[in-house]
Amino acid sequence: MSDALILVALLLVAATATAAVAQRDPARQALVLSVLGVFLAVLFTVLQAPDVGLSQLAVGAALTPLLIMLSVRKIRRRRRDRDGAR
Amino acid sequence: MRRRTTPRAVLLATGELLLWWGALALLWLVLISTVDTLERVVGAGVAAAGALLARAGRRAVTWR
Amino acid sequence: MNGWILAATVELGGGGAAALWGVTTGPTARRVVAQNLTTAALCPALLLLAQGYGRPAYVDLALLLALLGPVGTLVFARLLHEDLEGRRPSAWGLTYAVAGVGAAVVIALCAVTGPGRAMVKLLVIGALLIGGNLIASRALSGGFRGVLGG
Amino acid sequence: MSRRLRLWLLAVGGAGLAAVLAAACLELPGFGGRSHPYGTRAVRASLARHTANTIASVNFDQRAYDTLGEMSILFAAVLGCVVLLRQARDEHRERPRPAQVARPVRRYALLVVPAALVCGLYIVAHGQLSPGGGFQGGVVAATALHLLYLGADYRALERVRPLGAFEATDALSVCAYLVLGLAGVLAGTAFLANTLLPYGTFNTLSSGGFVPLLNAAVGMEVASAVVVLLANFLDQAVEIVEEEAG
Repeated sequence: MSDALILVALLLVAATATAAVAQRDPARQALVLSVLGVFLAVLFTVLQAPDVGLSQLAVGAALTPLLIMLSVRKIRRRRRDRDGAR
Repeated sequence: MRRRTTPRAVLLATGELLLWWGALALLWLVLISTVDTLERVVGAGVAAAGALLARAGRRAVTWR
Repeated sequence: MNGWILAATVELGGGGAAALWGVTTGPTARRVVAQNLTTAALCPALLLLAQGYGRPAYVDLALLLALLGPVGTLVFARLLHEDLEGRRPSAWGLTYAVAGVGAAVVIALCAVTGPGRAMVKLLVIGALLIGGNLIASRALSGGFRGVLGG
Repeated sequence: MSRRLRLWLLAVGGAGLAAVLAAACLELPGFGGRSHPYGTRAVRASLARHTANTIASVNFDQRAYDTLGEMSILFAAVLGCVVLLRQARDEHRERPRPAQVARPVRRYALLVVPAALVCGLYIVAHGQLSPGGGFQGGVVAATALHLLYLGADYRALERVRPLGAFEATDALSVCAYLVLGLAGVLAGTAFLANTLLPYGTFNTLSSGGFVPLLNAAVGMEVASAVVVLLANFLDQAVEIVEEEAG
């Protein structure tokens, strides 16, 4: 039974990680990445490593998306300002 | 921009802080597993920090 | 063999696969909604796992997800609101269905736990999860319309 | 360096890594066996020092020196970010515009900010008892603060965030970790040796000797480091703009 659970969690993580790499747009990548963070946390819990799961959850749920999206916003704004200046 | 502190304002501020402190101390008691004196002391301190942050946050948002 | 773990497996497999499908395909508006529902779908799975393994300490993971999952969605709602303009991404039927599953799981676990502080903790997690999700859905469907630049 | 040479270098390095990994794999114990030599010893050591969470005991007692390294990596990384993201000469600051956020979202943010702070501090304080610890709790507490940006605007966040104090706390908590380590040296044992304080009653907040104190130091360090890091990102994303036609 627990083998099936580990299998499901592993498959989800592998599929989501592949999908995150395959995305081209950084904003969409951040979306997939935040979902990947939650799946990873579940995988760590299933493997009886709740400490690592908590770290993953704390970093992956809100902090990483915020950092990525702030960088995306800065770049977009810069591009818009440049286009506006021309 | 300093507001004049009237007794009424002080009373309101104290009430808000106490309300938050009570709610957050209850939250702490819910989170922990075993209750002893040190837990209560630490919880009271943490709840006080949370209450101060709650009031600071509310004032920062509504004050324009 | 443990009924709780079986339920968690079903929840993880079903909810996870649906979330993965939603977040990797379609327009950005739909992906954001799928990201929001991932939290709501997987937090009950974490609660079920904690019960299935018989380790109350694992409940902290669900608590953290219930707290931070909606915050993550707010990040996207705020910083992507230009992309979402005029789209009003929402799936209220699905949102309420997932919230109902979460509520059912929390109630079932409360019934097993029995009255006490552990039960109140479960209820707090449930309230944070469902409230956070509804607010995050609200934020996605036009909660940040007055936000310009900042 | 030509492209060909770089590829060769990559191939040599990759082959070396593969050989080392393969050699290590051959020496591994069988998967899923019953013998866990390191695990048994770590659990025994953590129980001897009355630390309920073995992971905390490994992180802050048996391998506290490694944690010092990780902590300084975070410190150095945040320092690097502060230097890289500073306001350059051809940039100026604009006042962030106030934002009109829907009322339920704002109320949710105001309610959850203190609750998340309490949860974060709970995870820091109970690091030696239940899953969690300084890093996890510190990140949660720092994230809580930024709900004010998400639920209101950047000016609201700036009002409750004395950045200088957070920068000072960041440095001070790294020093606190070092001082706690040096206390062992002064007392005649070893650097970061957990022998000074009584180990306390098992499964209570004061158990584990130095572990809760080191946890608190790491928690403060991580929380203020994350706040400083996000402050620099937010400044760049919201306030700092380049001068036109430089």
